[in-house]
Amino acid sequence: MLIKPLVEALLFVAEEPLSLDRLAEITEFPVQDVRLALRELQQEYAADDSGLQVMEIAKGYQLATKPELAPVVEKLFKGENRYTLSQAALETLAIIAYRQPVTRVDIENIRGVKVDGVLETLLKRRFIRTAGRKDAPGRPILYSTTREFLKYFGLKDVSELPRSDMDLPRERSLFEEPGQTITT
Amino acid sequence: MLIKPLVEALLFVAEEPLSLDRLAEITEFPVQDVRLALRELQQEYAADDSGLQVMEIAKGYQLATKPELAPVVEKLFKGENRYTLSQAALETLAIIAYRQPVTRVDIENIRGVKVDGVLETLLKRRFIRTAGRKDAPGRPILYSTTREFLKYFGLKDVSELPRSDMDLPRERSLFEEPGQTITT
Amino acid sequence: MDYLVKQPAFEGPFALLFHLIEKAEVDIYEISVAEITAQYLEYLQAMQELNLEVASEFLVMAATLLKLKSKKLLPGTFETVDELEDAMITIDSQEELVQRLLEYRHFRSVAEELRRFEQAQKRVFARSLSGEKVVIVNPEKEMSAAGITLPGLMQAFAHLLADFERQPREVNVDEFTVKDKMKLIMTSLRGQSSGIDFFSLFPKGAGLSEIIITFFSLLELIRLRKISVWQTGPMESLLIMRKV
Repeated sequence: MLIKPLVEALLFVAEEPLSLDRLAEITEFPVQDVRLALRELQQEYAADDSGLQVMEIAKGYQLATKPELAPVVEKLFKGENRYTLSQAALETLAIIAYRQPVTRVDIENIRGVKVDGVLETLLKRRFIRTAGRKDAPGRPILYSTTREFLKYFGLKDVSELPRSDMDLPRERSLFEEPGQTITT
Repeated sequence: MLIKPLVEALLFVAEEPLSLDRLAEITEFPVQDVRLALRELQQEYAADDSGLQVMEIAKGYQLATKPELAPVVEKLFKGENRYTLSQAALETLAIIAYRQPVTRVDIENIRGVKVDGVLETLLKRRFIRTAGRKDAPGRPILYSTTREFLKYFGLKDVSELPRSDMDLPRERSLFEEPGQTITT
Repeated sequence: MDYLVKQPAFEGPFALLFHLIEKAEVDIYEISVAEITAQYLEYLQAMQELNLEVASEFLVMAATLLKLKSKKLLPGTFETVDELEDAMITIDSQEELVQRLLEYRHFRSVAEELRRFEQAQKRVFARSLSGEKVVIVNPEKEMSAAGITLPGLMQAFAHLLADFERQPREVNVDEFTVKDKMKLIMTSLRGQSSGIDFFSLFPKGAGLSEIIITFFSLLELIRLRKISVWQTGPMESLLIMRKV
């Protein structure tokens, strides 16, 4: 078997970048030959009439599409709306993610600013949802993050996440005003 | 933007085989141009010094590695269970592919054995799907093959399966109970 | 300990019949019901002697064959109510048996063809996007992060928080913003071509808010493809790298 087609096929199917050593190991070709094949592939794909490129990334090589084609290629994935969240929204989300369920007042105590508007946006964007009411004076609404939130950050499988480990015991909150108790 | 690199990039990123129409829609190029680009790509990749190929599969086009490289490419997937289907599954699929839409009883009549378990597995694996109910006593569920079925076997279309004289027209079936009408 | 071999040698009665006919080298059209019945029963008996589980379908077929055989011997006397009527195999004549066998043979050959397709397709690999691969390279906004294993990242984060639990607490005024942290991370990555360790981004004694903000800054930087996160193995440490 020729080395270049092998390297091409391997870069194509690999789930992650492949290092020179790994490529040499799998193909059973000397590292120099692999390096040469990679260089050839890199040059070939660099041509304008190719839509792909050989990327060097994290000490490995990987096939990927050319950046200038992104506007069209992305259309394949249309519907996956990806816009950037505002700074305020991010910080609010961070607090909700690790403190959920959490009240608006709790969030405002941490961020030091009003968050009504941000919460509304996040609710509309379905990054957060209401999660009942807190057993405290005024019975304030509690907020939690959603699946949509996980998707946005590419956190694919909720169940895989070490949720419980990350949740700090709520009574040890550092962000509450002294004397304010949290009973959820 | 040029059409060929675009098509190449799209085939590369797509999770499913892409049809001519879909490619034309996304690239906003006429179908003829897309077809030409596909043919060029097919020829280029067919060269011995390329490790990939443009496959025509499940009514669409897809990039894949060349079969002769399998012994090496497989090494990347070592340990992964590349299962093969059982004889029972294959026979059942063969019947569904030819006779679709078809009921469980029809399949059991041909195979002479119960197929509940096999059907369940095939449904789970998405090789078959339910396709309504037959207009007959008990209104039994009808089954058809899916795109996933075509993809698994590398078929463009069900019609690619070997035709044979033995494929009796459904209305001439000798094996139905008398009085049972088949209206599909 | 005795056990039943669950897997019969034949998928079903037709498969067995088919095998017997092939072995006898007779044309399906010219089978002798008497002969094939005898062989069939012989085989079933052998199966039972070997303690193999004989599925009911095989027995139904045996009964059907016996019925056909008797019909031949005593024509016209077997048109009575048939106790096998509800069974899967209802075959009333040799002609029908032949048709059933032909039909079965056809699908058997299609199944063989499918097996060939399956084997051919097994030698061909398409990309599966299950992993976190670089799909589209777009400096502006990216589809997915490269190389990162998010569960791994989350795990690392969980460790951080666990460590934090063990450390003496210190109330920290919330002076970090995601924006600042993002800038800070990018600065510390400058010139570090081989990346920096995930944990080094979280200074000892950092407050909870700083940890959380830092983590979120990382997530956002990954999402914006300013950085990538690498893990060489499931239990290895995470490397943060600036993207070029």
